[in-house]
Amino acid sequence: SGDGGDGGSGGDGGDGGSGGDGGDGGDGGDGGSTPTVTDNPMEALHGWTGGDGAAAAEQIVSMWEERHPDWEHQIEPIGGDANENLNATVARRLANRNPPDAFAGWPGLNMTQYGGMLSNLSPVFEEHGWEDVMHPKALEACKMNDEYRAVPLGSHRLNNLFYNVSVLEEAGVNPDDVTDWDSFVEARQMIADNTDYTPVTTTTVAPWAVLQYFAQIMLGTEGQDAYRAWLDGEGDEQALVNALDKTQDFVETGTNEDRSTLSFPEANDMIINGEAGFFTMGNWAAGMYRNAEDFEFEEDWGWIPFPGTGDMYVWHLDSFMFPQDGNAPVKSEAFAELIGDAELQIAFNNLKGSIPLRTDIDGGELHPFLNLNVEDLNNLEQFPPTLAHGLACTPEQLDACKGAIADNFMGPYNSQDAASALMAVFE
Amino acid sequence: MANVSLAAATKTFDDDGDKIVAVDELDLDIRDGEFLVLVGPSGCGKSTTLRMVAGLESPSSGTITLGDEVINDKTPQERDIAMVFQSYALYPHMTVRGNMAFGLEESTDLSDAEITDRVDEAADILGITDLLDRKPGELSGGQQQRVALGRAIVRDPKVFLLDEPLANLDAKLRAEMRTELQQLQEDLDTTTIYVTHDQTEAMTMSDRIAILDGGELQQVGTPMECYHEPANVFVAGFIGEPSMNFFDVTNEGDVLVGEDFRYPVSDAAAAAVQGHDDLVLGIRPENIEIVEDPMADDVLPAVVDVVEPHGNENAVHLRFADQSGETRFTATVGGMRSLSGGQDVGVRFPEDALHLFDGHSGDALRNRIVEDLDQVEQIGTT
Amino acid sequence: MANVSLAAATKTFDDDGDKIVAVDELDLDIRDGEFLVLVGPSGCGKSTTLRMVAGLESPSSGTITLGDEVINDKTPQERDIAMVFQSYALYPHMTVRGNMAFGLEESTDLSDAEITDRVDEAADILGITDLLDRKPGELSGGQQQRVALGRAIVRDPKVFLLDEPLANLDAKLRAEMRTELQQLQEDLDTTTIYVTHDQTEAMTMSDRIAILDGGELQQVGTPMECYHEPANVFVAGFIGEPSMNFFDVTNEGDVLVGEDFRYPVSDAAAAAVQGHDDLVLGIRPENIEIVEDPMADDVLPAVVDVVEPHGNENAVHLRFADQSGETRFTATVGGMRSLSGGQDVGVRFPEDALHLFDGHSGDALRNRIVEDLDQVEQIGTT
Amino acid sequence: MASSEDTVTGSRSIAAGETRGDWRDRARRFSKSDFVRSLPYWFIPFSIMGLGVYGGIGWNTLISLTDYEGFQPPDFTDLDFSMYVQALQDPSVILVTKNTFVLMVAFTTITMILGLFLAIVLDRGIRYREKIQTIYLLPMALSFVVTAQFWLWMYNINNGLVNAVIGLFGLGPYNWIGNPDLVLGSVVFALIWQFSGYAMVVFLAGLQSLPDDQFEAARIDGASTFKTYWRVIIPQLKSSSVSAAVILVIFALKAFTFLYSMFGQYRVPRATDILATLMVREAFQLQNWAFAAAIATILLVMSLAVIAPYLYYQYKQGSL
Amino acid sequence: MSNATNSRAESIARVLPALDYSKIAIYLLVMFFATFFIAPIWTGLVTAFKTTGAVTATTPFLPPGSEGFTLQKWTTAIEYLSTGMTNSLLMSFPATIASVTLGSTAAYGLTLVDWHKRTQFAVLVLFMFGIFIPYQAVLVPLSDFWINIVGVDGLVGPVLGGLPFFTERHSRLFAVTVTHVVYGIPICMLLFRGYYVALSDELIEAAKIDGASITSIYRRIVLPLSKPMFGVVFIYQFTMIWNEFLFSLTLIGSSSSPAATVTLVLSGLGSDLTGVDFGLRMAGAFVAALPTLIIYVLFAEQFAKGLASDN
Ligand SMILES: Nc1ncnc2c1ncn2[C@@H]1O[C@H](COP(=O)(O)OP(=O)(O)OP(=O)(O)O)[C@@H](O)[C@H]1O
Ligand SMILES: Nc1ncnc2c1ncn2[C@@H]1O[C@H](COP(=O)(O)OP(=O)(O)OP(=O)(O)O)[C@@H](O)[C@H]1O
Ligand SMILES: OC[C@H]1O[C@@H](O)[C@H](O)[C@@H](O)[C@@H]1O
Ligand SMILES: [Mg+2]
Ligand SMILES: [Mg+2]
Repeated sequence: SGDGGDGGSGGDGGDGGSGGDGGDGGDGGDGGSTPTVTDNPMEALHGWTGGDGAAAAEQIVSMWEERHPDWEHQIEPIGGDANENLNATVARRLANRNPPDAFAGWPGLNMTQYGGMLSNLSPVFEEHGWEDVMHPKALEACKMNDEYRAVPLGSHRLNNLFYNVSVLEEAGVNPDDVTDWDSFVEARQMIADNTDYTPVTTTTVAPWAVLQYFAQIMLGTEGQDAYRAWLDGEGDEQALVNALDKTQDFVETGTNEDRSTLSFPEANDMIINGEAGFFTMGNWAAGMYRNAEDFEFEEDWGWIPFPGTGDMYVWHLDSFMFPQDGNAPVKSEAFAELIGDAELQIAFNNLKGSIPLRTDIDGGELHPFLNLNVEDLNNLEQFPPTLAHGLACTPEQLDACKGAIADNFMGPYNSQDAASALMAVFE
Repeated sequence: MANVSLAAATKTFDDDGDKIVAVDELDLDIRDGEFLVLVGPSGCGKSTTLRMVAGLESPSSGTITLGDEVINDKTPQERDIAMVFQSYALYPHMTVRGNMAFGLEESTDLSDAEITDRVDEAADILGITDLLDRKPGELSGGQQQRVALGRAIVRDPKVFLLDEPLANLDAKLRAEMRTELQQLQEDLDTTTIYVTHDQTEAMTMSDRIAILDGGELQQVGTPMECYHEPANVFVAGFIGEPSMNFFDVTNEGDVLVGEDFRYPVSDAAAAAVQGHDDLVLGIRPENIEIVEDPMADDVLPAVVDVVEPHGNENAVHLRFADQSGETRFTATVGGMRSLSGGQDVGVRFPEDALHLFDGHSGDALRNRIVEDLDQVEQIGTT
Repeated sequence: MANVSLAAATKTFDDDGDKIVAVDELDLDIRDGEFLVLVGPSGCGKSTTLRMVAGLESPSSGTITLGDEVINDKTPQERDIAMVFQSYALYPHMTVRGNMAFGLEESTDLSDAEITDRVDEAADILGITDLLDRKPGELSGGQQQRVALGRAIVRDPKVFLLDEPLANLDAKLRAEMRTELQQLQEDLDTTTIYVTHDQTEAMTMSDRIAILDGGELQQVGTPMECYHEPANVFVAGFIGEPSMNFFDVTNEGDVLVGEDFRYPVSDAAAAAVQGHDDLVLGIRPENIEIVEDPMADDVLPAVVDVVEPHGNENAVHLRFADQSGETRFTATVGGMRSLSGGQDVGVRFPEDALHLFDGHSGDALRNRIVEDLDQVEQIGTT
Repeated sequence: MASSEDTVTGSRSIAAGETRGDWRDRARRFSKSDFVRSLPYWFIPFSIMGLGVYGGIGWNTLISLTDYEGFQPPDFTDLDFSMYVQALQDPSVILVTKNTFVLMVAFTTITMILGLFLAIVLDRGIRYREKIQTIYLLPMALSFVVTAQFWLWMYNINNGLVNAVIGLFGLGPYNWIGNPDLVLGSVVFALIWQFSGYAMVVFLAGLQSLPDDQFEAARIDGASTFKTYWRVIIPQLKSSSVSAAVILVIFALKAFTFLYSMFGQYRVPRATDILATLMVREAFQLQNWAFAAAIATILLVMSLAVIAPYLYYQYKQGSL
Repeated sequence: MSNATNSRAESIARVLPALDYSKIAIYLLVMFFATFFIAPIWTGLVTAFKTTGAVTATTPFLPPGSEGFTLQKWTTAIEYLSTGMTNSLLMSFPATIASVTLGSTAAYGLTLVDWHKRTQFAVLVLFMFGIFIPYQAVLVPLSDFWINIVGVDGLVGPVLGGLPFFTERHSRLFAVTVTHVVYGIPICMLLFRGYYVALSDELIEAAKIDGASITSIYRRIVLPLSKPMFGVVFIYQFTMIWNEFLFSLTLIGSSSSPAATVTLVLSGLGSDLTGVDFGLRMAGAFVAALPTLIIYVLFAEQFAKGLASDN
């Protein structure tokens, strides 16, 4: 379970070490015979629809069509927040031994579930020298059993607090003052007192969102060590209880009442429409701002790190994986190459709100907000992995966490029970 | 006093805009304790009449009186009547006891013990004590019939209304129940209106018969009156089985001319029909005399078509010999008398037995001569 | 040759484990061209018998022969029979013509033109030519009945089977169709088995009657035989309306002792019943003589209970006077004869008219004396 | 309908004298028999259905005995009931079973009572009864996917009609969907809305099939309108009630689609989680195939527990 | 029959106390419930014509004013759902026809043709259970069956792919279609059975005696007579298939598949697009429900009768 430790990765990040990997490329099941081009279309599934990255996904399609005009494809979204439907669909297809050629997913611990079914991508990495041009944290996360099994596409930061500039102005809140939980509570109160707006817009339609709120708040109030200790099975239950109490307050006080029926893009709309002050979400939410009309960074919306997590980059990673027995192996390799391509990563991430994982990209090509994140990625010390998005735990554990939340913490809110259930997941 | 009177009682239904006159200005007095049978063909308005008395239909005009009280506006509950339906309408989910007790429970304040007593008593009268714990579904038709009666008598109402209560029974059982019912009514002496389309029931059970046709009253009278002195062709044809034979004839003074025969009449008869050109001649099958010799005096030659043996008597279907007409008629002869299809015979219509009706209105102009109808009538009023 | 024979035909049904013997070892020969009526109370196995002949049920044992051929294993299609059902079972979606043509289309190779001809011909016989283009729903009951017959005769089958074909008609129409059917069968001369539970139909229509009870054959004979010489109590009671009166008596040699009377018998009668202690004495209502004087010679004193006037005759319900017993019996008298409830009368049972049955088996020991049954029988075989 | 064992060409006793040489004849006769001739009519649909239903159930049961999960094919060599044990010990399964039961019972009884009530109302000589019936029945024409959308909107806390209406009485607004105490009730209410028209039609048919004279006899017997229905009419609607109840239970078992559509995901709020949603989630979201199969079996048993008595009742009534 | 029920209703009305108050109360009740049943649908309908702004700004059940009015939700919904609609039609019609036909023949073989009564009964019971199984009980094997055992993609994919509109992915739609047939047969059988049991035995026996074979009895007697029942069962089954979701979800899976049925697509409508767009959701709901709504409005009376006769 302690696989996520970042200490070792620093050294690992040295780009020279990749050469050794090439040797065992032959051990993958797919290495045995040289695949030939089939007539089958290349099928790639992802979860980006509507405000949540549909425009970005469109980039992938158009670049594929541009590069491989004769190769049919089915690059298709499976809609639903936080990859919930996508993951289910992929899993079902894998179980039915009818896998797509590629699918978007989170690497890291999440990837372990696909053990033995994913293509070895090390040769591709080697061929394109990706080990030299990709962020070491990404490289590390994409490895399973010493081979690359996923191509990193972009990273979302999780610990964000977005705000609507005019709402905060009207309430007299200075975002720069919101640095920790207490100041956040105060700011929320000011919005409530001084305006008719909703201080914070939230979504609680699904447990993953609540889990994510909890993770942010825990990190912000109890710190990274407590968080990691918990994930390592050595957590302090009281720390969890404290964070959960605050989470309840966060969800219930001064938020939109229809949260239990809203998806996150719907909740985020309230920021865009100027109906709410704050919104916390992975920075895919920023992709929505980017795609909204007349909604500009710093003029209309702004960003601060989630209170108390100013020195962290809560780590998330989108990647593509390639099942071994897909129908179009040659085409899917071409698709892997496309995903790793710098041009694509720029175009895609700009629209998606995530940052590219190529280190060889000129900052001028990226949206200022993204550059801000790139900087943080490169400069901050703490990279706690995201829980609700699969990097910090196995899928079973993730499901158990969601279950713990769903059972104890989606009304009525029982911090104590939720804490023990969450503790139990990693014990 | 539980006499029932209908005065100019009329009921019209509205059937998708069409007005149906089900009962037309009906005047009828049913005496206290009387057993009156309402009879007539299907759709003639019998049930509607009964249902007006019951309060299940309200008359469109006219009044209905029970005792001295006009009851037009009373609900069925307030009328103190009981009714037996053709289908019995027993409550299938209740036991026989439950069925019989239901009315007492709903319409009286009797205690449970009193209700039990009255049900037991009524069951005893009808001989259905053994059945009290069964459900209607476990009873035979005749038993159900008895229970339906029981349900009515247990309430000791002022008037019994029965709508074809025997129609669902088979012939033997029907004959049995006929007598039983009649006896019962005699014992209870409750005013009863009984609806049937079966003339046999009407004849055999009633104190008086009221014959309806097309919503209009044709005749009210004792069975013998209706049989021997029918008011019109309709009554004459309806009452009696096999039916009276009818022949269209023209009145030529002293002779009546039919399609296939000429019938010379006496002065008395001629006088009765004077001024009516088109007549209907009626004669009942049992009054036609058949002689073996077609050439005998006074007879009309005829041919036997079919003989229907009934055991005690034979129905002989005949037609006139050597005639183009298709006039067929029926005579009944004793069960031991031997006749066979195709046989030539002579038939005689005794004038005393003739009925003569106006050809247009159908009204009786002259009925058969019965020596002493009063005495005969005695039979009816047992 | 279209005679039909059943030899020891038995049909058992399995009803939830219970074995129901619907027809029990039935032996019956129906002669070519004969009109045989199967009669009996409900559930006695009439329909089952008919359906075995039709091939709609297969006999559990025994054989069924048509002509010289055992047809047990033939499907209905292969049997060359036609059947008329109680409900008529006309195909509601086809015209009358379609209904009549269907059987020809399915079971013969006739050309369309030939079929049309045969349908027209049959329609002509039945007088339903006008109806050929109508659907069954547009026909009255009687018309439907005719179409059902038409559908049967158009196929010119070896045997007609009819299962209560008149049961759904009202009384008047039933009487009419009875004669018509009989006439038709005479004209076509096709072997016919006719099922009914109505003894009147059995008596009036048949060449011979077969009476069933509880699946067992009670008697086969002409109507007159069955009426006057019933094989047993069951037949005696079933045939004839009103039913024969029965009295349980004990045989004391020269006198029969009933609950309420003693009846001295002649030597001949005594001889016939010798050795049988318990007897049933039967006498038909029309054979009971009623005298006004209860003290007259040779009479049993009785009291009139109820008189049912039927017009042409009166049914008189009587019980013995001054007797504890509840024995009731019925006599019929002429319609003009005046008697009334409660009246004291004397009744006489002429010995000639007496039927005597064994009290245990019910078998007839002595039937009434008919001077010349052969002659009487002529009536039956018109 | 009396049931008879014997038939035209069904089982037939073979007379003693018959020799074995007859088999040809018998075979020929057999091939002509109604049984053989009727095979194409019923056996084809029967085998298609049988494969799907019983093959499916059998296979599912088999899977439930394995430990099949994830992406590797199941191992059929080691069969046991561990999944059932696990399910029955899992408190959340027990909770979900309870929810299923509550939903089923509350939905079925209330729908029936409402349906009966509406049927009685419409049976009382209402004009345009057919049209009104159409309106009442309309919701049943809609897919759960559609009605879930409608009710999501109806229950919307800010602009939903439900809160708007109770607002008129100074109540609410309530968070019908978000409040765990209300959500199950809200779902049941929506389902009642969708199917009480159906229950009404069934009861109305039952009422219509009762002869008039039952009403009239009760009237003559002096019973009030209420007593007439309560003591005479309603007790006679037993078979309508049974068939309505069964169909409603079936719909209740299918409420998965409604929940899935309303909440847009496999995981529905705890308070409305039922066996059907749990099963689909365990299978298709979590790949716990064997466990899901065991849940499915439990669900199947629950529905059989409803259906079997129904079939038996129908059989006893002679309507099978 | 129908006028019998009419006069029945009237006669009951006459029997019950003719108090005008109670009549008024009854009509009020009837109206109340009509409103109750219509309200969600009505609210949905007016909402579908509102602009996003008007949805929140106006009373939910009132139609939008001219300002808040838009047809845009409808055009979007239609565009979004049109492929799904086509797929659903392509699936529902053949599936309905097949299951109705097979249901009818099965009912015929089990009720109107006499063979071994006990076996017939056993077969009937097996059919009956088929009506009542929760689909969950066969869901796990279902996809395995179609995808791995039948290999439906490889099997029909190439055939379908060659046709216009169809893609290879439509082989899944084919699988869903057949699945609906399989699980639709029992209820269709039951509906027909009720009807056939009520058909008089004598009619069939008359045809037998007339010399008709099993096949011609079906073709010439039973089939024409059950025309009205075919209508009822067709409506019922079409509605069920059109509205069904779980099979599509299991076998087609993704609302963005070119083979997705309309219910599947509609269920994605919320999650695939941005914003609390109730107007769009409602428009989508209506578009998806259109065929069944039309059918119901046209045939509800007939259908109600069919349901009634089923019991
Ligand atoms: N509720 C009703 N609505 C319309 N017409 C009716 C109604 N009830 C009876 N009628 C009509 O009124 C006439 C008389 O009907 P009624 O039931 O009184 O006849 P009936 O003499 O009892 O006949 P049956 O012997 O067939 O019972 C018939 O033409 C009948 O169609
Ligand atoms: N299919 C069957 N299954 C079981 N029992 C049957 C069946 N058909 C007839 N029976 C039984 O066989 C007996 C004879 O029946 P059948 O129909 O032949 O009587 P029936 O004389 O025609 O009576 P009815 O006059 O009532 O028509 C009855 O007891 C009946 O219940
Ligand atoms: O659905 C919202 C987000 O969920 C995350 O789990 C995915 O990795 C993102 O790509 C997506 O934008
Ligand atoms: Mg009547
Ligand atoms: Mg019979």
